[in-house]
Amino acid sequence: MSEQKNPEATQEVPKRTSAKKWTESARKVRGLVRDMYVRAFTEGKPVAWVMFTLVNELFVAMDVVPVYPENFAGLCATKRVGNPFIDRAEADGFSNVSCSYARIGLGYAALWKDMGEIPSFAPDGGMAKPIMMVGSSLVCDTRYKWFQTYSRYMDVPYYAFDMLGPPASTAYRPDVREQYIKYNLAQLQGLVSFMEERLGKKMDWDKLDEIVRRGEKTYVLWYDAYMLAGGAVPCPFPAEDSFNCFFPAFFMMGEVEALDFYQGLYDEIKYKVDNKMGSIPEEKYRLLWGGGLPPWHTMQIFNYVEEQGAVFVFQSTYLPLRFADVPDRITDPLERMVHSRYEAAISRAELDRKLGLFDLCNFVGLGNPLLFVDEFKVDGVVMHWLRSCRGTTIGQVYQKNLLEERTSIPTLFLESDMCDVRDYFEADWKVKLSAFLETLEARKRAGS
Amino acid sequence: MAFFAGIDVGSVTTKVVITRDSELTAYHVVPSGANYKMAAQKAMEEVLAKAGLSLKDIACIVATGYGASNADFATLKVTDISCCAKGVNHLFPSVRTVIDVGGQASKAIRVNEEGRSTNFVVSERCAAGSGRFLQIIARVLQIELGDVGPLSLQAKKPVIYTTSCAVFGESEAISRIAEGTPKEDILAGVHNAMALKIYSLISGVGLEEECAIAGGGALDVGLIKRLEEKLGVHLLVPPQPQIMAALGAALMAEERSLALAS
Amino acid sequence: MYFAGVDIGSTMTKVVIMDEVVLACVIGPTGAEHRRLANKVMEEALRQVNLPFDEISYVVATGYGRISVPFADKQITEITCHAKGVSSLFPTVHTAIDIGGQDAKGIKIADGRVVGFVMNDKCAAGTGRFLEVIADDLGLRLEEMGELSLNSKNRVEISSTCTVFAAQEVVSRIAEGTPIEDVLAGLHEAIASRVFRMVERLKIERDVVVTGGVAKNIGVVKALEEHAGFPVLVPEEPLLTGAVGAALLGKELTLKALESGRPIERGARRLEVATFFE
Amino acid sequence: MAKGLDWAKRLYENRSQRAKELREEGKKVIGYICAFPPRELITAAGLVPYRITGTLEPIAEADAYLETLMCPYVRSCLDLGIKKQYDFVDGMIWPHTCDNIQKTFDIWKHYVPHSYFHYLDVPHMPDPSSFEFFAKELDVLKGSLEEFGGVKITEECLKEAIGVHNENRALLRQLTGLRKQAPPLISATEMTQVMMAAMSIPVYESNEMLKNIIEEVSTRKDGPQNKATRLLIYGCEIDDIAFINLVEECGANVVIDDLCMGTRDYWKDVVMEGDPLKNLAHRILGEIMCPRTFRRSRGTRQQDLDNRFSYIRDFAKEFNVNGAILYIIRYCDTFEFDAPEVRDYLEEAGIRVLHLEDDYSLTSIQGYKTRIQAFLEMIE
Ligand SMILES: Nc1ncnc2c1ncn2[C@@H]1O[C@H](COP(=O)(O)OP(=O)(O)O)[C@@H](O)[C@H]1O
Ligand SMILES: Nc1ncnc2c1ncn2[C@@H]1O[C@H](COP(=O)(O)OP(=O)(O)O)[C@@H](O)[C@H]1O
Ligand code: SF4
Ligand code: SF4
Ligand code: SF4
Repeated sequence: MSEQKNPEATQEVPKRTSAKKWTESARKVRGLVRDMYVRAFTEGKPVAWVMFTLVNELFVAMDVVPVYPENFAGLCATKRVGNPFIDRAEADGFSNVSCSYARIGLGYAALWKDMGEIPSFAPDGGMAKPIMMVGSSLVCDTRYKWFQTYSRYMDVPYYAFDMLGPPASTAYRPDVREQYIKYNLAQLQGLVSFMEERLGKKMDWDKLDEIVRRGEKTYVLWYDAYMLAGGAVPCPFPAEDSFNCFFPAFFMMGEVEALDFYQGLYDEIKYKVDNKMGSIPEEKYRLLWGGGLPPWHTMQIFNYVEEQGAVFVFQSTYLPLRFADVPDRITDPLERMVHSRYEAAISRAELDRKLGLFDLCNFVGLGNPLLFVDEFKVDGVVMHWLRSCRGTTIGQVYQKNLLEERTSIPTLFLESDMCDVRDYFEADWKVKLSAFLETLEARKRAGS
Repeated sequence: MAFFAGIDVGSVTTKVVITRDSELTAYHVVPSGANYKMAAQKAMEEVLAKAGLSLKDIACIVATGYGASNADFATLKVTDISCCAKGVNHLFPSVRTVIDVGGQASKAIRVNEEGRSTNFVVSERCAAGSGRFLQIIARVLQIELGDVGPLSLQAKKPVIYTTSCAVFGESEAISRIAEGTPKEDILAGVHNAMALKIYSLISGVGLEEECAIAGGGALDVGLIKRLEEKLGVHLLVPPQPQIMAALGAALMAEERSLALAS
Repeated sequence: MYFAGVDIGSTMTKVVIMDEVVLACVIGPTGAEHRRLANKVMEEALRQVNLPFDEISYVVATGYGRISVPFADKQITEITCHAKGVSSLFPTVHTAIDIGGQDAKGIKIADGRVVGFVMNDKCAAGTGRFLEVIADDLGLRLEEMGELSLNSKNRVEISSTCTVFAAQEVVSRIAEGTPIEDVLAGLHEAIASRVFRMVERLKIERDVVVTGGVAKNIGVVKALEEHAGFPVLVPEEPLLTGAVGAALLGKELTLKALESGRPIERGARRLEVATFFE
Repeated sequence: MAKGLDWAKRLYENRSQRAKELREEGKKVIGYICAFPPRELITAAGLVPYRITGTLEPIAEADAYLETLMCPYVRSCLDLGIKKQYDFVDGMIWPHTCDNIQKTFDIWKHYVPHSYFHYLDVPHMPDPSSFEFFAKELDVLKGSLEEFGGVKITEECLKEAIGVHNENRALLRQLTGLRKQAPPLISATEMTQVMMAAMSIPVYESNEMLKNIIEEVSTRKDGPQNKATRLLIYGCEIDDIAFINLVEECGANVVIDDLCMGTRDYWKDVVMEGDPLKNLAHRILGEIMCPRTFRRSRGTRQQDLDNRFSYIRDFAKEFNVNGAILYIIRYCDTFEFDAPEVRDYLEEAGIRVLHLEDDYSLTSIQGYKTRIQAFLEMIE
């Protein structure tokens, strides 16, 4: 069935779409987000629209304010103001199954052009006009195609680059490593040249070096904080909070504030773990958010689950990268960036191999949930099928099949979209979640 | 000895079951109609009359189904997924997969030896794969629901629908009749279309050897045959498939009371 | 010379006979068993103008059931016919929205010609069938739904998209005591927003004309206007535009052929029962 | 043995027949998906390349392994794989063309047993570093094929294979040329059958068949059908005659295509001089005009669009078309993002466009009749 959009889903914002925030750190994120958009208007620095690709450090080093349309789309969804943008993009012929981040991003530019000014309902003042756009092929096809189409609405030079991930099955081989690192490095160099040309200034390599090394520290703290929280009983840091707290890692990497943020987060989690402080009073079921972006339009659904004694102790969508130490002999900061990202991919691939998944080429890290259900004492896995995101949806059934082959943990699929509220049906979600918790209850009793 | 009740307020029919010692005492089915509250009330009253009991003889009532919240006399609400698993397990302890074809949705449920659902999938929000489609077609063909199955079994050349929408499927059936297509071929076409939808649904939970079918759709032998063909397994059918969720609900009520008592 | 247009829709069969002006128009049901009896509607129209069938120079069939009409000379899709019909009535039209029983369409028109179109015929939500099903369940007449809904003060939201489930939702809403006008207003808005969003792909330009049976429903028309932000035009008899367009196209073809001295391409037409399947 | 178009038609109706025979004779068959894997290497290793496709029949088995919210074409391919329809294939080469193909590879590998699998990474960018990377990937593929085939692929035999495949492409272009006149000497339905047949037999046989067909078709006095309207079809995969046939039945001649199993696959040759792997890399990454490969442009929007789409406009001019149909498979992201641009670009050039987003199924295709007819009426 293809034509089942709910036509009359309202644009009215329900009383609350966001979830309650349990951690102090998560509460700070909203301010950081707002800052990103406001700075782009007020600081007078050049602005770039960027696809998240693990290269934020370059923008920090070049003194550019990066704005991430992906994040903006999520923000619009949280405020339930995304659909006018979506409608506008669809009116131009973009498919209703194209990434809703892209539809919001394109619709924003289109409405801006139509009206001659930024639509007043754009949250946080909207995205400031960029002088360049940067996209990449990392994660999914949308991420290099989408920006290519922006020229319909605005005349901004666009650069796309490859950041290829090695096949998990051969990633550990030295020749494969060399081939990938060489290519990814060349691609990053291409990006730097483009930025230099656009900005009319040279990269300050020493400054970049400092930023990259700060970033490395930040990645470690991010990883440690998340992993510490995942294993803790009771859960001190539920998934709805970690869906917030990836923001600095994705969109502010290299900045001092990001480092401080994760230090703060780590300390807070450590304190809560040490004092056995859980986010809900009685933790009956521990859930894993096993795949798919969250429903930005209705994050309070997490609270619905919590009211019934269940908590999402971890989400494996925005998984922190495990950065192995980059050897000191590598002094070129670009090279350091490429190396650390390659190592992170390898460490996920190694984990897959450890779980006996030798053959995987493209699902690097597919084994993660298998590991998490074990290490984080998870009772059930919930995954989210997104109508408009192939990137994080393909593979969920495969993952479920693997879970079934190797564990007895049940899986629930929920369906909607990360932004398009027309694809979300609250009553369905509630019934499915309740039935799932009943299932878990049954298994508990059967087991005991 | 106390009695227990389960009430399943479905989108098409409301079913009540009274049990005692995990044995069926009485059951009753009424159409849900437009007013679920009234239907729930009526079903309850009538089943009590049938059993010669009054409400205060019932120790605990569990409500389930699409309109469960309308049974305000119930002690507890449980989803129809868990209840259906429970009910089927009671009759067929060895069954591990349950297909439920109701009025509004089709479901596939995995059941463990305890009668608990361990996994499930529910069909999309489109009437094309639900029992409602059958009802609609039966109405336009002017045949009783009960005759749908037997008639469909006689089909020689099932039609292939050019639309998957239940509403347009209805119009298409009308034109087919006008063209002189035999009713059985139209029905078999509908059954084929539904079986395909349900089949892909089951793929989502995986099919285990022992498989049962419940819900009103299980009253339809035509659908069962097409499904069996597609799935390549034999389907177990309870004598009253429609009341499985209500039965499960009653059993849950018992269980619940026992747990409280101990 | 006389020309006829036959529009066999999913719900209604419409026949128009004209020479310089429209001489006769008959609207009969397509639905249920009447489906194949399009010839009866034709005969009725002939009776009105008192002409034998052979006097008709050219017959164009259009609509959902155009495919096997044994008494037509040519089949032309309802999109082209609607555009023709609409622009003959409203020369200023640029966008036509047609909501019939089985589909909803948007047509972009320039100088009386189709320059683009969109169409939905996969799902009954957002078509006239949606309203028919609901009217049937509520025991209302289609004619009264529009007016009734205008009294609504507090439009409800229909949460089901599917026609079948929406119908059920509506029935239980009413059983709960929600005023019927509020429910109807919600339904009309549901159709309007669905259709409007689809037609927007064409970049809606004024003037906008709404046709098809659903254009008779003032509630849907008002809801469409709300979306558009300006008034739309509705023909006096919105059901007939397709048939009028068909007749006009037949006339054009004939005149062109006569002018150039070419023979008129004709079907071997017989005034008998039409079939629906090829 | 059937000849010419009949030969193609029979193969189209029973695509795997020849591959199965060859396998009986002890040959090994390598399945590949999409236009990106270099068939030249497969041929050079003494193996038989066979293009994997789907079917317009309803998908059932694959739903237990793949989400229903993704490209129905790949889902259908996997469905056939799970149903053991590709049992005669010994090995598989899957390229990284789109997310759907890339990710399905692992699932295929897990659930469909073949004795050989190779994943070919393909960069998305057209930079010198990308070509270098890709040539290296091709080298890795060469090594793995050598191992599987138990042969050494010398430069000489690779060049020979390239030559034969170039000839294959040249023949296809020659045949396509016969569609230029009015009426076209070969119908699009026939052409689709030829394409599908050509991709299911060894290239030597394919060449023989094509020569045969060209001979047959050139002697035709008139095309099989003469329609007023000449159309171009642009899109992703069309591997069945159903859609093309419907368009032709509605009263148009489809005279040229830009499809993955059409001209996109054979319009450009591999250069013969120099390093064959580099040349292969250059053809695949540089010359196959697929939206999945990024095309850099530092110029104006117009230059960018020309760079990406002018070849389609040129086809339209050269083959004298009156309109174009964009046939886009739903959930195919790369094509979905380009579609509005292609539409506007062609409209701008005076070519009317019908944009269809399809579910890749027989039922959905049949539903387009009114749309196609209305489109033809619109451009007449
Ligand atoms: N006698 C019958 N023969 C065949 N099918 C029937 C019969 N009675 C009901 N059904 C089917 O059962 C469906 C209702 O199933 P039910 O389980 O009662 O649904 P719900 O729980 O949603 O009310 C109807 O839509 C119809 O298709
Ligand atoms: N008098 C009326 N008032 C309101 N709606 C009407 C009226 N008559 C018909 N309709 C609506 O119009 C639809 C039929 O429109 P029509 O254009 O004739 O469709 P088709 O061309 O498919 O037969 C019906 O489904 C119904 O919803
Ligand atoms: S991963 Fe999903 S949400 Fe992100 S850009 Fe790709 S398609 Fe869009
Ligand atoms: S296609 Fe038909 S049955 Fe399905 S949602 Fe639409 S109206 Fe309902
Ligand atoms: S149709 Fe598109 S998404 Fe599907 S396999 Fe082809 S390129 Fe990939």
